[in-house]
Amino acid sequence: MTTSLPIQPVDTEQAEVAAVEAARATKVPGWFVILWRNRKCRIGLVMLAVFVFVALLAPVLAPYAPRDNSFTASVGPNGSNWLGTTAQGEDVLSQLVYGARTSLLVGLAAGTLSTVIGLAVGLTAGYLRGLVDEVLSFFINLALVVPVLPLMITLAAYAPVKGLWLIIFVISITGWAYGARLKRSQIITLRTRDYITAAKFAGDSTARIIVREILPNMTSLVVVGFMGACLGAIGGEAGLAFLGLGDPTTTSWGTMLNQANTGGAMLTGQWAWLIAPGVAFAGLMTALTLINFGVDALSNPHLRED
Amino acid sequence: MALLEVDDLSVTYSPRDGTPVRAVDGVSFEIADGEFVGLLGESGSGKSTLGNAILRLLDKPAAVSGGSVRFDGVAVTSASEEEIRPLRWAKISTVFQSSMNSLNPVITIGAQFADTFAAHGREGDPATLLDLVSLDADVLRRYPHELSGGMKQRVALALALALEPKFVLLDEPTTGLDVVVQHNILQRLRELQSQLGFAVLFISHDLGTVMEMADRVMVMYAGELVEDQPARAMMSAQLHPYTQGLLGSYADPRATEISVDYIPGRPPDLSRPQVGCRFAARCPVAIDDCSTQHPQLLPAGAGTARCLLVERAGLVDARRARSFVAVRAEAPAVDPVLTVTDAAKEYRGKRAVDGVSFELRPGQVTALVGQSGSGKTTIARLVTGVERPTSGSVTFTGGVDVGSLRGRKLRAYRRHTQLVFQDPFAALNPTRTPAYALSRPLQNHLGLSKAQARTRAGELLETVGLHPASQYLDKLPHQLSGGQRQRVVIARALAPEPRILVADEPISMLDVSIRAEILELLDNLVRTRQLGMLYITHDLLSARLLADEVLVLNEGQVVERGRTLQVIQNAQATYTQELLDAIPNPVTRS
Amino acid sequence: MNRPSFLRTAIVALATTCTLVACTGTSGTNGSGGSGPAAANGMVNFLDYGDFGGGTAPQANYNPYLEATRLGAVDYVFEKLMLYDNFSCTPKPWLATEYKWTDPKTLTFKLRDGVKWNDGKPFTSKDVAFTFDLLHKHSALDTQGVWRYLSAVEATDASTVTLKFKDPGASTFTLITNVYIVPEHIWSQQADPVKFVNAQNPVGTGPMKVKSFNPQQLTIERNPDYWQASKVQVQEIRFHKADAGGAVEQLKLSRGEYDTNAMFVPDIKKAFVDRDPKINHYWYPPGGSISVYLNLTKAPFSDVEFRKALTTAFNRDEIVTKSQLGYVEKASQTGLVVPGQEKWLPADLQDQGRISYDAGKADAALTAAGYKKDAQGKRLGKDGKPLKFTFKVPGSYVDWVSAAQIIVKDLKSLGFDVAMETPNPPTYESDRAVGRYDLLFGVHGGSCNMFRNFSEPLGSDQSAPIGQKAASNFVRWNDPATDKLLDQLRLATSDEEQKQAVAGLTKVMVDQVPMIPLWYGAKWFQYQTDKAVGWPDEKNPYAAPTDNLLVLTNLKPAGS
Amino acid sequence: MRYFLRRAGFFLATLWAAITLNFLIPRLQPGDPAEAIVSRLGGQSQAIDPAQVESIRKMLGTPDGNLLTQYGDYLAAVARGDFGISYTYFPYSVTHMIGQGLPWTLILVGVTQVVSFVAGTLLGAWAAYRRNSRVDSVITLGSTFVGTLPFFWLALVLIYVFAITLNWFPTGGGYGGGSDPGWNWLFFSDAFQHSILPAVSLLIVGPIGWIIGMRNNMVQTLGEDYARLARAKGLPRRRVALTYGARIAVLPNVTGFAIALGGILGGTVLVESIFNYPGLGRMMLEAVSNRDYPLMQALFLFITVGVLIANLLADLLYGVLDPRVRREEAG
Repeated sequence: MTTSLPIQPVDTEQAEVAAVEAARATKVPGWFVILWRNRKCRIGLVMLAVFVFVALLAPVLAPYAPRDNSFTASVGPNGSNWLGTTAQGEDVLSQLVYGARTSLLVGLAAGTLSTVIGLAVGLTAGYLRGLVDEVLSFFINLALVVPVLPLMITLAAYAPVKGLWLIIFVISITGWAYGARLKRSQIITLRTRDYITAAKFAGDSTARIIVREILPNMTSLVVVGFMGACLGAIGGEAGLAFLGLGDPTTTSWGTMLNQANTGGAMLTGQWAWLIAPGVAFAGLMTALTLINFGVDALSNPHLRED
Repeated sequence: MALLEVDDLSVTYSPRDGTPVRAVDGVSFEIADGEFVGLLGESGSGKSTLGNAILRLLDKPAAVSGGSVRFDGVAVTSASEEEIRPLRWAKISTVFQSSMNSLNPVITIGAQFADTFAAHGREGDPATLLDLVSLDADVLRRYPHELSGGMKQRVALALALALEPKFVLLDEPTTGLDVVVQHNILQRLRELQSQLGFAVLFISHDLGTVMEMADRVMVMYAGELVEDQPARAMMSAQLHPYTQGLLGSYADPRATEISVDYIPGRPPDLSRPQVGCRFAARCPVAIDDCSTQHPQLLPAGAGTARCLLVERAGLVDARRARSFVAVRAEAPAVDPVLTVTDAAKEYRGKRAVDGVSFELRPGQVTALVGQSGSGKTTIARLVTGVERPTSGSVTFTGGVDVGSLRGRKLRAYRRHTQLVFQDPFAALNPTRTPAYALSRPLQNHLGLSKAQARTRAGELLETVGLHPASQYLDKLPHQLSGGQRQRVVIARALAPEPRILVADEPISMLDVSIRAEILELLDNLVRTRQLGMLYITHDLLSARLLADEVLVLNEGQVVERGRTLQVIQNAQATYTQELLDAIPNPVTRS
Repeated sequence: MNRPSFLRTAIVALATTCTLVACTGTSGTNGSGGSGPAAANGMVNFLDYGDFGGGTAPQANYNPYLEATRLGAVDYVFEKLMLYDNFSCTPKPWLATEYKWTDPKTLTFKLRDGVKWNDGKPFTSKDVAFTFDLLHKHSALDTQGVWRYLSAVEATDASTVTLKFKDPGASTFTLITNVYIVPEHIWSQQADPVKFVNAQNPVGTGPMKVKSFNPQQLTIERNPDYWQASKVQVQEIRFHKADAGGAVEQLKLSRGEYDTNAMFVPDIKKAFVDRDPKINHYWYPPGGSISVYLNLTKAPFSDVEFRKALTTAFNRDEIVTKSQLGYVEKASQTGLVVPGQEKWLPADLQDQGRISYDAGKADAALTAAGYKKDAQGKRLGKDGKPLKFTFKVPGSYVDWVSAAQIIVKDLKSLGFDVAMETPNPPTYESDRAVGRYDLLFGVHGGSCNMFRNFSEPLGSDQSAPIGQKAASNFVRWNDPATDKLLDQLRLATSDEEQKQAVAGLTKVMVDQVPMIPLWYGAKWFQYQTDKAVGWPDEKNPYAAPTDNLLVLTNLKPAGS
Repeated sequence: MRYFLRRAGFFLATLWAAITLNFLIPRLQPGDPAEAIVSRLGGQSQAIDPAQVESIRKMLGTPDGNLLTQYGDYLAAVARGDFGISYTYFPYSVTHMIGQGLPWTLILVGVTQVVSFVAGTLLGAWAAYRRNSRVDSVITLGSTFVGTLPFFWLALVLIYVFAITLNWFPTGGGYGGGSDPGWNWLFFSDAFQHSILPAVSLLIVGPIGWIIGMRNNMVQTLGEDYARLARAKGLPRRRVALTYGARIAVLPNVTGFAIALGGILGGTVLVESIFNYPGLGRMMLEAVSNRDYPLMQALFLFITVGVLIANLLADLLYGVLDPRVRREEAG
């Protein structure tokens, strides 16, 4: 039933070795060292660091509170509001700065959550096989064919509460399947490795085998999956917020765009209000994509630059 | 002018974030029309890189860094791709190492012939070509995945001959195939070569095969040619100590007393600058100068050799420097530790194993010999309790029915039955150190503390010859050579102090020069620790070296069994005969 | 093919298309040409109106009773017995020239002579009687719920219709007159009038006929045989599909592509009026009151002193200017919409019942009522525990959220521990209906039917126990005196009686504060005066902007 | 055979799951569609008229019986192809409404996605063919950057620049009010002109995934032994790239296309709502926000079934394109 996905389990062991080795020398996580060595990836990491920095220090960096609406509404960039103000009289720049928090939080939380779900489902299905696998695979495939955005819209629109965590939840439960599938196929190739057999003969328990023998050989896949999930989550949040399904009380780039769109930014010619969230968003996505390049190359030796 | 002239060719791998490695270093040789030349070398010796350089198929990051290749008067290394193209296949063709993957999976065999002809504006009859390699014409309509490995390799061979080339480069053409199939294909190749008269460069790590096939043999070590002699001459007198060591690893299993050589150590790291003889570190007869002076490839014997000693003394004798002598005294009659009685195993109605009976006795080795699919591995699974026999029984000492063990009891049983795997690269978790790998069975089965386990792991490493253990405990598997890894695997198997060792092809993935070394280790361990060992192999020679008793398996059934020497000297079953014939035997070839 | 050249090609191709087919973007339907061709017959040639309803993919539907899905043309095709000016709440004779209560339970309408259906057939009292019977038979069509009160409708003679009520019916007059009258000779043919879309040339008495329809544009044209055709000086009205406001619609408005529209525009002055202050205008008359609903079944909200104290706690001016962009007026505590309904106000009321923000006063009143602050400044309940409650607001109502933020801020400054929750609208509505809240917003009043205005939010029959769905009395105001006043209002037969009852109800609102009105929802209305003049505005509020026929019959070509 | 039974089984099971989910969603929701309709009609600032709510509730009708009977009725109705009457477009049936939106989405999405796929695959193949050249870096880096732009934002910027500032194109809609939908040239040219901006915004982002996917696949296939052997055979470089590289590398993209279809159809919700395009995506959003359950359910089902069928077709196509029909699960 899984004939159709273009997923080839890539043997990532080679990469893991390099990662483990790199880690031993520097006491930082090995995958990080590997990523850092890749030029594209390094640029991405630096960009990401900037976003993280901005997000963490938002209260310090932002000139005003994001919801402080004490300014003249709907004015273009000027001395006190560098990017102008919203129709509600809020400072666009401050919203932009605080928006980084939301995007990163969503990316991190939804990325983690969907990675965890994907890992749990994928590992269970792949390691146990049999009926469990059949059932879980069915759900994986189901989740893959169900059109995600309509589902997200439905869930987000009909959930009893609005809020960032709802969005995170919705994104996670609609976005785990691809990762689960990749992980499942990877564990299927890994579980028949001789060293797994050896671990069984060494008397290790199944849980220990999964955690200590298999997982370390999947870190790059997990990292790739996590980055992919982050990208999807950040994009999903922006999309939902843009459609007005987000939480209007949280400041995110998506809600900014939504409010810029409905608040007449085009009408009043406030290009900065319209452009800035998009550019910030694209910047964060570029950072993550560049990092993903490195991670991809890490797990797929064919893609290494030479 | 020779057909192929390789002059001082060097190939360097320059990865973007790594030190450059000179994989081929100043290699020069010629091949004449119709000549069948063997190129022998261990993995990493640069032989395949050399082949790719000749074919001009080097991909980044590898590139020719010096010297030239001329083929039929065309400077292969410097010509443009368009100048080379008419040469390709029409004059120089090839068969790659992995037949599994060298055919386009999405077009038919016929189409692959057709586009070959089309690319050169030629016409030909693929059916005749297939006939040459004993394949039916209906193969043309089929896709590669519908063919067996042997058939694919035959197709690849037929394809290589499609345009009647003057030269065929064969890069390990039969690796991964069953011995008997391998044997047949090579026979056919040899016949075709003498019939059609093309020249061959035959690249292989298997000295026996090369010796048997080639007119002339070149030996490569660490990127350099170290010896180049006519096969016959080489057989009787190997010049380089390395060649001598390699040849020493062959023996006639039928001999009453046999011994095989091995060359301890591993090839040098080519990413570092090389001084002196590259083989010096492993050479049993090296002198002081060897580590400082780099020898040249100079005429010697019937060809050339690269050795200071040969240079100075004309001949060296490095043979029997390190060898494993199999002396099989009549095994004492002791009680078996495991008894397999009339065991059978069915998968989906197909009998993988049928009516097999044998015993494993302490201090003795029982060998299961057969090709893939013969049921050897299934028997191993029965013995280790992974599978339960469909009928018959597997009984461990004390009347334990292995097939019925589950859960904790199975775990307890596994303490006594440990595995040595075929591929040392897959048998160790790439992210775990030997210290970890060894401490697991120690902690789980013997209940040692973490610190005790570590001490013990060190002792075990010493036992398997990894000395000093402290150097190896915290290395990662990829930092170890194949032989070292296999020693770690063996150490891990010994850790819980098992009664039974099941070794599934433990040497088949290792370089020829060190196989005997591992066999010797296993032999020692079995005898001194009184282990009952099940040795699974396709190779009668190694069975002859190690085993007290041998069972020859074919399609799940034992076709012949008995004392090893008796079975081999006195093979009754045709299948055993075939296996014996398939052993390349340069020593006994006359 | 590389990207830049591809893009270039595409752009060139697109530009070419633009010259071949007139670009819709530039071919604005307005331009300056409004008065030119119109002059021929002394009429406005056509007017561009905004949306015509029916969702994003409208389907032809001129069944006037399918309020959810019918298209905007019905208001121009079908007429009613009387038309209300919904600003000042005065009825104007329309299909009926006069009405009379022969007794409190009997109402007769005298119908206008010479009215014809637009297919040429005469309009008679039978059509009116048929219409009411139709609503009786098909309650799904009775959107006013008139048959809750009616007992029979008869055509007494060709031009007289008599309606009989179960109870004295004066309070239902606005409902009765609000029924669209349909032709018997068409509608009696329909097997299922509920599913009748009336798509082909809908027959009505109105000033306009449907000319053409596609999902993007609905065009109606002047009915030359209209009974007051001389007052209709617009030849054609073109409605344009617009989807839920949106920036693009605002842009079109600001570009002058609409002669009139009704949508929310942020910063209307900058975006619209300033583009051409001579012709671009807007008027946002007030609608229903938006109030803070307090859950009266819970302490401390059940305490009238507490509620009264809160009336000065909210900075209504800040809400009006900040969250409502200054488009609205702050609301009167009476529940009436002032100044439109000022005639109903009791005379002695200060500033028409508008209450000013005075945090100090609120603080003092709370303390006096027994809600003291502790040392940390936390407001305590009568039980001495800190008061803690939530304020719910639908997350997607951006302006409400912003108003709620101001309210929460004001409450916090008084020492309350208030948290804002933002559920989605359906959850919000459901929570409100079953009483699962502390504080939230509610809307009430604003219609010309005083009985509805007060009975819906305050009548005990509109309430329900907590946990069950209340019809409209979401605060669960349960007061016999109020019910008595409502009954009085419902059964009143004279204006004076009605006024008395309303005065009593406003007193309940002011003295007992069942809810705290904050501001009046605005009715959006933008218009241009380059083609037509005579739109209602602040200076001449002859009708609410939504009173389409009153507006249409007042329009004249510009410059005339 | 077994393979097809499995596929069919999966198809039916997924269909059942989607239908059941559809059945449950409205029944798990708070609130009353009739109230939703009334509050939408009046806007948030108008008091709800209980009489109006009552009449609309009567108009829409309420399902009979307990949940199980309702479920049975629902399944039967779906089997008959009867999706009921839309709340938003009463009394028009859901089927009628889908018929209205389908051609728009089909043409806009169909054309742009096929073009994206073809263009993306070609560009990716080109990049792989010229690996590590400037062409390669321009294509890969360019598509990386463009791929990160939020697609709806891009659409907004396009509107801002080309429709509002330059006034070259209409700001939205499927066609102008002046032309009548039908088989006439005026309408087609009008519809074409309206489709340009939505199409462009889809086309800018659309090919990115295919470019990257194709490039990476083809870099891989070109490194395989069969491609090297083809080079050794003296096949022209282009032919190697086509038959031995692209031909095999495109296979995962084909199935990827089917998988991606779900996401693409989802994406049309965004583009159609930004451009007010009269397709299914916008209808979906409208149905969701109006609590138009019959329409929403049918659309959701329709999209899911569409994706399922596309998957099935892709599987069949894969069978044609790739002779290595996998007999057992490949993982």
